[in-house]
Amino acid sequence: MNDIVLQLTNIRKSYGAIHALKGVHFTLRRGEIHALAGENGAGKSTLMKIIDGIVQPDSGQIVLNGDARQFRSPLEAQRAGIGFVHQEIALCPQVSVAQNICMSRINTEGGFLVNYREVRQVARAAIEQLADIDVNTLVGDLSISNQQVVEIAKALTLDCQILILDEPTAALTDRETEALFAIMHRLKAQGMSIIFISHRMAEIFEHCDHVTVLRDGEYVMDTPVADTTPEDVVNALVGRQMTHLYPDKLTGDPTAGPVILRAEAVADEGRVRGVDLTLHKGEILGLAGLIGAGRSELVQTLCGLRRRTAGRVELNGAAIHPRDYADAIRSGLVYLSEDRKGEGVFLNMPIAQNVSALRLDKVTTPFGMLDRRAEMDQARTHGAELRLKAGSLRDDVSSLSGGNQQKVAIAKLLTANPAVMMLDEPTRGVDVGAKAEIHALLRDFAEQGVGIIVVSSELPEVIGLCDRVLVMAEGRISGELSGDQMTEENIMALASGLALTG
Amino acid sequence: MSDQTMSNMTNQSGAKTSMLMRLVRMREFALIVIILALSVFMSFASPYFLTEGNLRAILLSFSTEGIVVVGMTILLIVGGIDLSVGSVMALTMAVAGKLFLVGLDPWVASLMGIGAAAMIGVVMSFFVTRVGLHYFIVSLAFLGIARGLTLVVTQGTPLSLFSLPPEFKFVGQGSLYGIPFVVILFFVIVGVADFLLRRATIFRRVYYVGSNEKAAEYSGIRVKRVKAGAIILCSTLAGLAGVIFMSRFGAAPPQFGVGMELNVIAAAVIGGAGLYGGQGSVLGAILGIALLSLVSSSLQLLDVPVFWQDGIKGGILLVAVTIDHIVHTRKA
Amino acid sequence: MSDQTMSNMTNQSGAKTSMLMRLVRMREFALIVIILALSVFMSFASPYFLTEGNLRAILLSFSTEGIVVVGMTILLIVGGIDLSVGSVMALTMAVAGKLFLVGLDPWVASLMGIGAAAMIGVVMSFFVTRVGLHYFIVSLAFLGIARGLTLVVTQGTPLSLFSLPPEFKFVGQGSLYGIPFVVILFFVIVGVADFLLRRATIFRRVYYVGSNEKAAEYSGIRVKRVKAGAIILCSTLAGLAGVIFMSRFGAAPPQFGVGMELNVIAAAVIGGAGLYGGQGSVLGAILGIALLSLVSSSLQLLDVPVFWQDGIKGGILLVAVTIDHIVHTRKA
Amino acid sequence: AEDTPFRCEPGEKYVMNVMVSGVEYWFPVYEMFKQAAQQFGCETEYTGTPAYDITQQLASFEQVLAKKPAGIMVHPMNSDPFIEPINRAVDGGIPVVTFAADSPNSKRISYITSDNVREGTFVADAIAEAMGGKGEYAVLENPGQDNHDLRISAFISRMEDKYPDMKLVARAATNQDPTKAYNSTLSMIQAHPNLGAIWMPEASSALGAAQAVEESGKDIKIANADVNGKILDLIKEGKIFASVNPNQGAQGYWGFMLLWMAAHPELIDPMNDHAQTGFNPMGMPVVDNGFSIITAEIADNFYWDAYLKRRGTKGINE
Ligand SMILES: Nc1ncnc2c1ncn2[C@@H]1O[C@H](COP(=O)(O)OP(=O)(O)OP(=O)(O)O)[C@@H](O)[C@H]1O
Ligand SMILES: Nc1ncnc2c1ncn2[C@@H]1O[C@H](COP(=O)(O)OP(=O)(O)OP(=O)(O)O)[C@@H](O)[C@H]1O
Ligand SMILES: [Mg+2]
Ligand SMILES: [Mg+2]
Repeated sequence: MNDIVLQLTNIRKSYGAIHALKGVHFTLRRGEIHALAGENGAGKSTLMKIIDGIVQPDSGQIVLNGDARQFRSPLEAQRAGIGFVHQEIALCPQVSVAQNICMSRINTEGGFLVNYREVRQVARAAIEQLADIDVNTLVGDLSISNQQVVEIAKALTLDCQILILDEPTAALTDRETEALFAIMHRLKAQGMSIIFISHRMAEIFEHCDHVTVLRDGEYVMDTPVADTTPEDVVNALVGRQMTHLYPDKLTGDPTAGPVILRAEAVADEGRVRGVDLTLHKGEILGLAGLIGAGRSELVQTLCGLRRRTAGRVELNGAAIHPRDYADAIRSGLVYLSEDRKGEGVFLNMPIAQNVSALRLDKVTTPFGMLDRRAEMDQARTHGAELRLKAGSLRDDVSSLSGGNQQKVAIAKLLTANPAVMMLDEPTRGVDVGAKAEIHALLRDFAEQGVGIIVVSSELPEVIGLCDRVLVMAEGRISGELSGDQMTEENIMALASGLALTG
Repeated sequence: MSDQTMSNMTNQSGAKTSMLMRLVRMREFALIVIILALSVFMSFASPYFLTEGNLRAILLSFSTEGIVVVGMTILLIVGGIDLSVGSVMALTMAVAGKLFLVGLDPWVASLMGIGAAAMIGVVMSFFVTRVGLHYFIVSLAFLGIARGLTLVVTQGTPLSLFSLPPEFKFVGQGSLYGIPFVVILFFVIVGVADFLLRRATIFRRVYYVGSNEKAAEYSGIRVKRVKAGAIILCSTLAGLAGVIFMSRFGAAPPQFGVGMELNVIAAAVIGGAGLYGGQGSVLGAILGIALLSLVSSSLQLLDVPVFWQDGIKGGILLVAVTIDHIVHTRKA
Repeated sequence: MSDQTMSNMTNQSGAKTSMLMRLVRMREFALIVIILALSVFMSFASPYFLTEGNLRAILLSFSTEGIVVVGMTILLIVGGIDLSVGSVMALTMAVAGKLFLVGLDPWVASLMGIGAAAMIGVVMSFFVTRVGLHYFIVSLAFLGIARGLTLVVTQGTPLSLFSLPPEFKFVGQGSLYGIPFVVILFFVIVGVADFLLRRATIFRRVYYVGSNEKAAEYSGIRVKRVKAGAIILCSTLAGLAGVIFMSRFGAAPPQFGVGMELNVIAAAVIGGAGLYGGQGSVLGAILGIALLSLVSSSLQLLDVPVFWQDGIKGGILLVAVTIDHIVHTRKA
Repeated sequence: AEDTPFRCEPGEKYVMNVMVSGVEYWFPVYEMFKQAAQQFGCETEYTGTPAYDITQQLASFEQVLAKKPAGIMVHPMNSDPFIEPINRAVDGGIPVVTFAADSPNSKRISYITSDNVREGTFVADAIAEAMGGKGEYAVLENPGQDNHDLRISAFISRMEDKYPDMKLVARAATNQDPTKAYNSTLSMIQAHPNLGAIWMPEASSALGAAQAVEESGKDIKIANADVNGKILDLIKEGKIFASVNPNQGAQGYWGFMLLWMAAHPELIDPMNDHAQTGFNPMGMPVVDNGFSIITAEIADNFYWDAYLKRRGTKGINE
């Protein structure tokens, strides 16, 4: 079988007590897009890191183009023609987009002096296939979404035979996602083999040829996509019957309930330009839009994380002017950042301490001392609610898989019993099962009368979860949709600023 | 990164592990062993090491500086650093000394001296949290400014305060049950600080801010306040140390504490404080300064030729941190 | 974070902006303006400021130290720091001086001195990249070790080398066309270093590693090598500076360079180098050291009472960095 | 007497240059330097760097040169680094006199100091006699500063030569840091229970050492060089056995004289080769300004602030 590019057999890897991989097989053929599916913590990223030489397996065999290989560093992997788009963005914030994209290029084939003109050209060529980002800006100034775009463009500049994409679409909106798939198909046509990790069945079944499923570090199955169904894959990776992915919606008019949160002509230093919105008791309100629409900025402004320059905000009828986020939390507004690693979790602190960070007062004794037992219990409860996969709640968050880190960030919100929850990309990188859990949880909260606003770039989620969706474009609300008006077409139309057709 | 993975072990008591296991898993365990080992060696090497007098001498040699180490550690945990502690200490002595000489009650004078130190902290915190300059450069500027003010106040000559009343001198020179009062005071401060840092909610915020400022902000923690608090606390403790030195030496020398900052920071770092914030413990830092003093006094005790002392001290420091590091990356 | 936003503007040459605009957008612009302003003020305030003698004095006062600043800047960019430069400099002088006194050719002796400095760098880089200790603590240990070795070599008294041959003394004392050779050498080194740091591939890696070690590693950069390189380069340049000082002073004083590290680091930081790596430029750092020297010499020139000098110097430093900071956060 | 040659031209200025310019030792020197100058109708200026840093002192020296003064009296932190600048000054027609520390290989016209060797020797005798020529002693050093090293070595060699039963049992480099001195002394006392005396070549270490000794309750004779308010108090309290203090006033006054004379070589026409070989005929290689041993009885005369009040001048600020 000489069309097999890469063959991994019986790969094992454990971190102390945690067995990340328990004898996994993986086969990649020339010119295919091979999906890798699995719950959070199943071992997908670890497996990829092993291929790329970042992590060394405890045992197992790697065969590349017929001969056994063992990469000791990413450099070796790179030399062997392996490109890797990491799940956790790994870019140099103080360095320009262009120089980030050309990092390996400058490192390996760069001459004595760097040719910046060429660097910029290459970078521009790579990134304009995906989005329109100035290659001279510093990566540190980009939003997560755009950083993800840069991360992908970076891999496109390498001429590799194997391209690994670890949840590239998690942080993207449909527009970039489509662009990405177009590129993937082109590369595939050129004979490149692509490993594509995603928690979105739709993407897998539309674009992939093969799918390999892992569960808890164990190999479950590897079949041509044609021979299977989303349901089977989901059941395979969750290891049980998944009934329905989204909870039932509100029956009747979502705006029937009393208004919890009302915003009028809210604006910030320029990214949010006069937004009106009302959030009703019982409903889940969606915020859709393209990258840069200013959705994050809007909700951040509402809860005092960004300075509100104009407009008025009412919570349960009373006007509020949170001085800062701490203030907002006190009055019942909480926010989940879209930037998990940067703003969501304390990577080098224990899970339990991460969970308690938002409401330390809840684990504080009358004498201002911490009640560590309470802290642990709290973390245990919410961890369970979210099916958090972790060794010990005392481990640092850095030891968790991407999705599980996201769960920790969400657990943090659950500790505050808020009046309004604003979640920015709440299920970014979260697996199907957990996603369903989170959705169900949100629905429960909504029913208990907590106001829920969900910013999401994943349209199926918006449509499946929300009762009503506001679409943003250039910092303004470009339209509102509810009921069966909520279709991807309508949302995209409004997002790109067009009027609704028909 | 390995020290990251292991960090905050210190905050993880309540573990369902035996007392001993807990001790072993402590971030500070290796240091404790090193210090014990060195002590055992010394007690064989020199008949005088285990004498009450010598232990007293060693304790005295780091107790006062140790108070500054406490402040520095907390500041390092929050992600800051303060190079001005030596100068601030000298300034406190100068101010308190001067006020005493012009007739103020020594206690009041001392309070005002410490107040001056705190003020320096306030100004520094303004430049760090409001203007947005880095701790390093701000405190470096104040290393100069505070020293300058000290020179102005003292007019370049050590203020002689031999007329300090005995009850005030007691602070720096007296003993209770044979234990120098300074040492007692020091251990009280350390005990309280260590306990609070592990247990108190306000100090937990220090770790959050140090570990990830943005995440702290997105958890509703008033980051600027926490930082400012740490800066001011550090300066204030430096001031307190200054008052104690003043009471011990009965003088306020203008050049006092020059270059002290490195020793203090070193102690904290040896004790496990990172320079990127989020890690460190008072206990560790104190073990750090204890180790440093133990080494220098041992070299003195063994009459190591004076020209060799610096080098050997540096070498031992290096060996100690290496062992410490290896031990707890193994555990990770 | 704002200084991050603006950093590496310097690396964005070829931008489609006019020469002038580019100058204005440079990270170092504010600093240049501050220095010019101060100079203009001084030339009115003192008739001696613009004299050839005074400018010569100012240039001389930072040229040699400036060479160390170059190394420190590169090390700071990669995310490191080196507290041992002062001691390493003194050690180089002691070794070279001693070897000369025992009869070696001064040039050979100097090379061996610099070799010794480089060796220190190699050992330090081992502890940083292999053992995994932090630069701060490692270099702190070597601050002691190098100083100790210096004391041993010199036996605590300055080596007197006035018998150095004139052609060797020329390096530190001679002039070409009335310009001290040291100054010329300095500007050559700075020019080359600044150019390479902006353009050369190897030095790009320095920025990558400093900005995000993981990202650099994932892109196949040999992180450890880059770090080790920076450490060794810094020590070596300190050694070079030591040789120049030796030639200028015709002596090797054992306590030479004590406390110099702070001044050197301050210069780099004023010049825009961060303490977390990824930012900084040689040009900026040199402007930083120039500013520091300009200030202290101006205070001398204006006969500012000595007691006030430290304080005022600190104050000006603070004002300068504040202006600099505000200016380029505005631009961001 | 208008026709006396011993007058300055208007604007004729003499400069004193030091390192760590903020410390008390220099002030009485400058006071009499100034006094002499005023008697000649000359101007003076006190310059130097606040730092304990040779490069910075050289910078300030260079700047003094830039001002082209009539003469410079300098305390060179290290001897050889000053050879080139001093020579440049002298060749440029600016006479240089060194004080309290010398640069022997330079073209400085004269060197005025208290004899550091005699200081060390004198104290050695005093201590040895007080201890009956028998016992243990230690030294606290500041390696690298020439005049300090001299005081130490002189003290030790005197002991070795004249008092075979006086044993040097410990040395520590305290580098003028009171805390280091305090800590080292504490340890020394532990390691050497019979320690009888400690000698240090400067004042800062003395206050640390004295405090440590007092706390140890032992009878250890502390001797040091240079005094300040605190040291004087310690002497009066009997916590310091002896302090040698250079006669700063004479140092300043004669320093100026030497400098002024060197600036006016035309006043003398000796029978020698100066005209031919072009050295300064006024030059006096070394002048000893002597020193005093400060005891409790006379201590009161050495308080700077009192002295300054008595003088009614602005001290170094004029
Ligand atoms: N450095 C580490 N230390 C300890 N445990 C680790 C480490 N890295 C990963 N793990 C564990 O290995 C398991 C697999 O992690 P991995 O990141 O491969 O999961 P994943 O399939 O990528 O999940 P996700 O879909 O959330 O990205 C997880 O249980 C994780 O906790
Ligand atoms: N800190 C920042 N500085 C400068 N520009 C920023 C910053 N954060 C985001 N942007 C830019 O502003 C635009 C909006 O950011 P962001 O992507 O958060 O908007 P959004 O509508 O929330 O989209 P998403 O939530 O999908 O990321 C993006 O194009 C991003 O490049
Ligand atoms: Mg993953
Ligand atoms: Mg967003």
